[in-house]
Amino acid sequence: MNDLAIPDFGREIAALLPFLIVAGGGLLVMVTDALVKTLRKDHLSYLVLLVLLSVIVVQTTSGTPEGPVLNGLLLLGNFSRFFTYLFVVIGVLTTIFATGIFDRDGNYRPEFYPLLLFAILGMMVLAAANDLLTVYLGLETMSLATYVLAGGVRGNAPSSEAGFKYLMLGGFSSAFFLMGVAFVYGACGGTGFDQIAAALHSGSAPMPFLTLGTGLMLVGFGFKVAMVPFHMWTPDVYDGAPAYVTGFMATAIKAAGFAILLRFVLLTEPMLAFAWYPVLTVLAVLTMSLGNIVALVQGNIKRMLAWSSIAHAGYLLLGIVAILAPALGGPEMMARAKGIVEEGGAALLFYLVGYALMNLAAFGIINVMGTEPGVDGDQISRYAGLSRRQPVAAATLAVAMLSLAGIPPMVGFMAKFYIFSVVVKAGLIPLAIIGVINSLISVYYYLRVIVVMYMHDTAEDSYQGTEWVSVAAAGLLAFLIIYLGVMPEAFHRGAEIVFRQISF
Amino acid sequence: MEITLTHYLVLAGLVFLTGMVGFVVRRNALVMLMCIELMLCAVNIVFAAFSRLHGDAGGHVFVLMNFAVAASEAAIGLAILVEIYRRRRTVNVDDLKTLME
Amino acid sequence: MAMITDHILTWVTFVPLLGAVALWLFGRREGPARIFALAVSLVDFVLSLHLWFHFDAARGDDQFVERVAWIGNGQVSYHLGCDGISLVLALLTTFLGPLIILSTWKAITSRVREFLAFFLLLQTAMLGTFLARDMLLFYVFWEAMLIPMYFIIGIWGGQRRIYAAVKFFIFTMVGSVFMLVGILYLFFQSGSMELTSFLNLNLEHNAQLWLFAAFFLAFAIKVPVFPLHTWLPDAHVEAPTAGSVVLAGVLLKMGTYGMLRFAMPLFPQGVAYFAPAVSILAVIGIIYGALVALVQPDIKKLVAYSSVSHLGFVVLGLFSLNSLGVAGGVFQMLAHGLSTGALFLLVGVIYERRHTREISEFGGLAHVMPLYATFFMIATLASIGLPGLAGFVGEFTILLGTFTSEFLPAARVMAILAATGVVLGAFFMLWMVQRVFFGRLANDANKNLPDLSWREVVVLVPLLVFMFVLGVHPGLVLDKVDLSIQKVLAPLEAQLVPHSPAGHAAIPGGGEEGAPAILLVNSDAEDLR
Amino acid sequence: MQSEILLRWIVLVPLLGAVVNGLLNRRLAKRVSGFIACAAIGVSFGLSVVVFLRLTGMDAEARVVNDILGTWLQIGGFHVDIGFAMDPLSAVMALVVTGVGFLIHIYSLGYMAHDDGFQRYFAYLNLFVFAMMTLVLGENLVMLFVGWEGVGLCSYLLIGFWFNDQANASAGKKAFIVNRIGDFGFLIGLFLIGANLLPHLAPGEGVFSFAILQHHAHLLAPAATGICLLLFLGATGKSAQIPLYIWLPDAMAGPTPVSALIHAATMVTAGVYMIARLNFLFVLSPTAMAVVAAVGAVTAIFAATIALTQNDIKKVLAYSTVSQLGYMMLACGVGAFTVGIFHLMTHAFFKALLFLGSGSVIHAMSNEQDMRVMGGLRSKLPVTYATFMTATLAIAGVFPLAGFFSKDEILWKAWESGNTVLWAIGFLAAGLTAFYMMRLVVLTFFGENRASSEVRSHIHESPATMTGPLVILAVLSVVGGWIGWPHFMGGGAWFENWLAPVFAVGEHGVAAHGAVAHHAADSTMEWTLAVVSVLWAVLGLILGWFVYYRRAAIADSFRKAGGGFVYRVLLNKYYVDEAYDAAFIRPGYRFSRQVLWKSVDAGLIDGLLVNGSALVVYLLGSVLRLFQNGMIRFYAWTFTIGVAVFVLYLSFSS
Amino acid sequence: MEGLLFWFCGSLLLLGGVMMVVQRSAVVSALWLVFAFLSAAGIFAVLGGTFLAVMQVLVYAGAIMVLFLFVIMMLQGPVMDGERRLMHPALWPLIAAPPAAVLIMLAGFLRGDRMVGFAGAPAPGFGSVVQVATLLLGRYLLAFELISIILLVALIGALAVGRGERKLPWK
Repeated sequence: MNDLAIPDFGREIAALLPFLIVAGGGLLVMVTDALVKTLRKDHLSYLVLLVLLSVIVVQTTSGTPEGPVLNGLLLLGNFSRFFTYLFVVIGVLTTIFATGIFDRDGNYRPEFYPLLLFAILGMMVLAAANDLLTVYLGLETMSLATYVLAGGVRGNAPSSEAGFKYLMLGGFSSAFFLMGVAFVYGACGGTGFDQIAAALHSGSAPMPFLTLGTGLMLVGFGFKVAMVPFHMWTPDVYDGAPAYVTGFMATAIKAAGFAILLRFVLLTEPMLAFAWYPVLTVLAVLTMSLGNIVALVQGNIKRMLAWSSIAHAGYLLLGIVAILAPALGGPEMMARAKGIVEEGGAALLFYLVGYALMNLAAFGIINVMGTEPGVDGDQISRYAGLSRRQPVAAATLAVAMLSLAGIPPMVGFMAKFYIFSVVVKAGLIPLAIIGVINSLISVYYYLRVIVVMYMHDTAEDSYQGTEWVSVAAAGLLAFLIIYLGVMPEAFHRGAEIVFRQISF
Repeated sequence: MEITLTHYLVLAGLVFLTGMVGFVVRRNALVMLMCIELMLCAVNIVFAAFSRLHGDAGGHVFVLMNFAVAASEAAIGLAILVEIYRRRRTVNVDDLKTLME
Repeated sequence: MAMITDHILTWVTFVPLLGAVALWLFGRREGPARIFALAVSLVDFVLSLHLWFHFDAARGDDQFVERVAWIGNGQVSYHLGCDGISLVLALLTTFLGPLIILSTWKAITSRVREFLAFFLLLQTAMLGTFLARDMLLFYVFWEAMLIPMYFIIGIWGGQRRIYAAVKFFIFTMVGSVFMLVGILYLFFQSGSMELTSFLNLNLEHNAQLWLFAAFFLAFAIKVPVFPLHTWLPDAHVEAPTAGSVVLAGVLLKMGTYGMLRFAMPLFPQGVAYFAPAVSILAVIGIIYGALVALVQPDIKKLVAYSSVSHLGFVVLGLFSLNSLGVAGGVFQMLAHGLSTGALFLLVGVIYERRHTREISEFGGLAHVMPLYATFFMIATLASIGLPGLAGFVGEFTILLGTFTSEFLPAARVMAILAATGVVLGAFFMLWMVQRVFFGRLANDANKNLPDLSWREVVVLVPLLVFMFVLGVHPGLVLDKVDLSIQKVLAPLEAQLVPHSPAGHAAIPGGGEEGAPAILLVNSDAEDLR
Repeated sequence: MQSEILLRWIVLVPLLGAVVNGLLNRRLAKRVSGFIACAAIGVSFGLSVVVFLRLTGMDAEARVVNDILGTWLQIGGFHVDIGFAMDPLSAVMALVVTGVGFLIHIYSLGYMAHDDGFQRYFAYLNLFVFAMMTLVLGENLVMLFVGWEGVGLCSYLLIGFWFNDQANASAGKKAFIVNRIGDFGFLIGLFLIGANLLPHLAPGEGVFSFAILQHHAHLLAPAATGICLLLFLGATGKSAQIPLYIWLPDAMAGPTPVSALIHAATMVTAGVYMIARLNFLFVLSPTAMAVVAAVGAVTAIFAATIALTQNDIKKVLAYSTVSQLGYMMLACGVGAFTVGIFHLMTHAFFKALLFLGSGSVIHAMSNEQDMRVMGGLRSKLPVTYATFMTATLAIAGVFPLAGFFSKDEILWKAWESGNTVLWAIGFLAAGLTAFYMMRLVVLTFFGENRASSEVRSHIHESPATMTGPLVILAVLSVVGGWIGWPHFMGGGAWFENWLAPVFAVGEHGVAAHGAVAHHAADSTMEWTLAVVSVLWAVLGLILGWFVYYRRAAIADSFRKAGGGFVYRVLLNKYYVDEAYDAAFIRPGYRFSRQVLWKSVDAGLIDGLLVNGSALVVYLLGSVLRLFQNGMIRFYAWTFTIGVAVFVLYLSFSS
Repeated sequence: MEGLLFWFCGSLLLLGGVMMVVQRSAVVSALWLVFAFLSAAGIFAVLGGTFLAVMQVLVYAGAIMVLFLFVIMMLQGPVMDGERRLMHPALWPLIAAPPAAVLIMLAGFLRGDRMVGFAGAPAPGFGSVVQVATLLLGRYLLAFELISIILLVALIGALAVGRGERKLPWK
């Protein structure tokens, strides 16, 4: 039974330490909640923060081995570490935001903490996945936890409805995704990325299976990152879910989705670029245009940000299209291909981080400003005169909005700059133009939030309360948004290094 | 006539489409959940068929995982459904549209 | 001291930003905050004077250069430089700064600290725009400028301030996003964001046309060139006085500056292709702006439309493509900044007192506010280009430059049509002055209006003084910019083929008899060296 | 001190006066203010005399004094100096301007004594002299233009001096704008010169410098017609010629001394001066010369006919001025620049005198200007009457008053040019001039006083500050013409000789170009014409006296002639103002408002393109959001559609 | 033999699926689904996945469907009101379009020349418990662990959602 023997057990454990910490942390939190009745429950959040911070510490200090582990189910390295950092940071902020609201509103959800940790675990697995099975399981871990996070606010009808919609459509899309996996498995004879790559390179895989399979997988990913036409759950779910969860979904899930999409595209690019390229081009254009145009007419800030997140998915897809483009070009293009792929990947990673920062900042404030469950508390009009009542919160939200709109010197601009410069470099100037026209449309609705906060007088039903820790955290994000907007270089170079590992 | 892989795939495809159509046409949330189960079942058949093709039991592992995931999904789905039913006294998904434009 | 003088451009650019940040320390104390902001802007002005006195006009290239790698291994860098053109515009900016802050002493009473912070931010962005020598850096400043201005209009503006603010923002964005694509394309072609590396590119004809169009659109909206001007009246009318002043005084110049610095030298063939169309638009703008200004019932809107007209002159001058016209254009930017800035300040003065700007509300103001009337008169005269005041020099050289342009087809027709703007300009301005200041003091509400306060006089006098100084001694500015303009025009000269204007046969390179003016200019530049 | 340095002070001292008066304004006592202003002009006049005397001491050919203050504009090779130059022509102008200006300053002391804006008035007046001297002494065309615009500004300010009345302010604005239309032509003319000359000049040569222009005049020959016509358009604005004369009558809204100084003696002659100054250019274009002459002649007769019917004493004088300026233009147009300038000078004397006299009358009549309520002032205002009568005789051209010499010579030159029509028009206008001037005198000074008793009781002769200048000007009106005593009458024609160097090229040029076919220049003809014109003038005077003093019924029948149509047309100045209004101003305003602003700006650009495109996007969003109907099944359906399209595409593409 | 079983189980599976979709009553639907699952178990068996077949019967048809039935019983009677109405006939083609599109594609596979046959009988022991378990606890150990987390998530989730509202205990 040699198969059972796991080679070099110590190495693998060390490699998996961050995963183990998160998983164990989840269990620990769960058990603590169940057993220690005397503990003030908001102390659970400290435990979660401790877990997440220890992940960072462990990952930073221990020279974790790189390369495939656990029989190639996971591929550890800079790429997975990068995303682990990202997810952990998002987790920390989500914890802070959620705890503040639990504390203030008294609507306590002990299950939130372990589920959050498990969702993060799923994402980490997803980002590190090197086998379709791990992709699937990571995806499902993340999704199932998120269904509950979004839909589990008791006594809150929108939350339940959002959770249910998300679950139903998520299940529906995972069926498609799985069908895709099955066909890829069938085409390549295995689910490991190495096997798939080998099959693709050898050309032995039957094309119809392969295209159908990868196509359906793309549908699955498209669902997760809210790509048109698989986006329709997004506004409803973002709207119904509590803001701290929405923030988490908008940032972490999108990042995880793009992490795996990026890997998947790079994996299949040599053979399938010809098929992906036109499809993704059209979808990217549709995604950002639809997202922006419909966001324009929203009166609810969460829905608005939901549509805006769809639009941003479109920009990100542009980056992927740019990565694909060289594979189709002539020899002249191929000569540049390597550079474009690397820059495109780095641009995507940078964008994801920037996007996470600004969306978290926005949702952090929205979370604080939200009212009692059940009340339609997220109308933009309720932010009237916020700048006078809560200048820090208003400034933070304003910075986030400007950044989302892509105005320098915010990180949103630099992110777009990197993406669009790769798009232009790949010779896709029409796409770049469509992209900038879209960001132009988006300016209008982002500005409207600022208009309401800064230029309208306080309305009767404007929210009055606050939660300082969350606001401070969001404020810190705002600072980071500007800092990374001005000094993006170090980070971007880091992203390049990270990406180089997975660009084959 | 020899039963080929294609037969299995077509069967799975038809089952999958049945589930898909069912998901779209049925208003009962419970039945919709069942439709998802049916679609997953179709996927499982594909896995099993390819497993057979490659003589590799990896597909079977996948199917087993599917069982667990489907069960988990059903469990959570049903729990939320119960919660919804408690408030609204309905499991008709067409009534679940407080969240819309 | 050396630390400051070695990095003088950085200091000049970022001192206002530091000031804006420091304003947070003042809490709710508005008085000290005002004084502090004023001090900051004065310090910035003093720092910029260093530029003025140490600028070597005999060189005409970028000076006080600072360059630090910023992004992508130095593909993009923090690169500031200052040639004559930037110098005068930067100085205009820093010069107007303290005056504007002083002008808000009574006008801005709510959210004072925020206002001052936004204004100082705006200063930084504007200065950065004029001094940046790296395209991305330029773009960052160019866009960043929108934010404070947006807030200034939107928060402290008039009735329809939000509409105006959003319109301003989106209009400007419309152009600049296309410019961004253009910049990215150039970046891709040259592998660097340096302006100089862009200049060395050998772009093909079609690319030049498209890129010129993209760049020009961005700048034309800012200028604004007809028919992209409709944001301007709204923005001006709704903005608080300080906003209007800075808008007219500096922001609009960013557009013409951009044309001169980027759109023209980078794409000579684009210029050659589009110059006739652009000059036609400029001429339309001149006449159109004047005619529409004529019928405005609101003083501020009238002045705003007059800006459309005046900036039309600037654009026409730039696209005359000879040193006369371009120098005139640069000069007119300054002159317009002074005169229209002063006019907006003056309109603000009366608005503060009466809370209306309808011309029909006034009449006979000269009886109760003689000093105000005098100042207004002088600003008006400067605006309509009376000789001896700054406006004339600009208009005269622009029109002469256009008329003698070898590159514009039908240049003379353009110049003649544009010159009608001079007549119309006098018409609408003087008519407005007549209706506001002359006649009997009919409206009782105006009976007890106080004349200018010492503070308002202090704000206005420097502007008026410089109108005279520049009108009598334009060399003060022109000497600084002359060589820089030659340098900017150099890439154009290399590629443009002179048209042959009627009545004078210009043979390119054909010796003394038909030497194009631009060649003449060349030889002259050598002589000066 | 060197003449060069003196030259700049001629210009700058009035500026100083203006600045002091302007800045200190009411803080100055009226006496001090008036003294400063008069002193400034006095100094300027004195210095002009000094430089003039030095000029006389020079060789005829070298009579130029230059004073270059510095560079005004230096762009590339383009170069313009700030500088002044005095040659015989500008010396004459300088003396006339400062001299008459000084007298009018003195007069104003009395006239404006009770006005609130006394200091402001003198500031403007000094500023005017500064601008006028810049115009006259400017070393180049740009300096001339600076002065040109400057005097326009001062004219604007002074016409609207009593801005309490909107009508005055309107008149000022009208003057400025009509002048601007002329300036438009002037500017384009300048540009045309620049365009033709710039390529041929060495860098740093002042392209607009008169010396350079004269030196390079041949280069401009091909474009001379265009240049001259454009410059002449400027001249028609400033010198109130058809079609831009309309502002001058309205300009009478200003204080009367202003009318005398600016709108009669000095500023309005700037156009004539400019043409004379650029004689070397104008002679290059026979067409332009012909136009100048024709416009001048037509203006002369046209304005004279209007003057026949006007009731406002100043309006009559204003149209008379227009008419006289037409004479000057006529002179220039036939190439007799010297004579044009000569008439300019004599006209300055007697027209200033007429205006000041009318000012004295108005002053006496408590600011009444309508002649229909005057009459019989001869006895009450003896000095005014005497001087006014002198001026009337002078303007009518009665020997040996100043007007005779200049006007007669113009007519002679017109005759000599071979264009009899021009001569005939001029001759006719001369008769009309005598007639309407007599009408003016009769209505004002003869017959019964028709004013209200209230006004009548206040009638008194003006103070010495006012009558003094009147007397001096009266003397000048008599003797002023003697310096140009023509050869055929045995005179030395000193004036002609003095200006000869300036016009050497020009008048030679006319001959050389054969623009004018000379009549035989024999003195018999000259004598004949002189006698005829004197008789003609006297006839006009007598007729005027007869009709309006003795047989008022004739005047009535004049009015009724042709159903009163002719009279109405004349009284309403041929409805020119109304025509301009209907043809340009109103349609222009309506077009700007309804079409440009409301339709193009607000409607098309803002409404349709800007808000329209925003609206389209917004509507699109509103429609697209409807798909977001909240129904899971619908979402799933779109999902399946997406998948189906996707799958089909993939299966076909692979 | 294989052919016979395939056609038999396959048709039952399809029948079960279709009946589940067309039955109005959720209970009946659930029973038809159980029927379909049992048929699917047969298919697995035909394909050599004996272990899978067993698991299909035990886990799916047994555990999951019981869960469904419980919930159905808990929530409502046999037929839901909303389901009494048929969908508007105009919508049928719209609904049918996507599956039809996919079917067109499937038709391509039915073409004889595209038929892919199995290369003989499966190896001995294929699909046996031992083989699957070896993989599960060896090569796919991580998946095995992850699935436990997933189940844990489901557990927590179901509990959390099902539990009533709770205020902060210390407030």
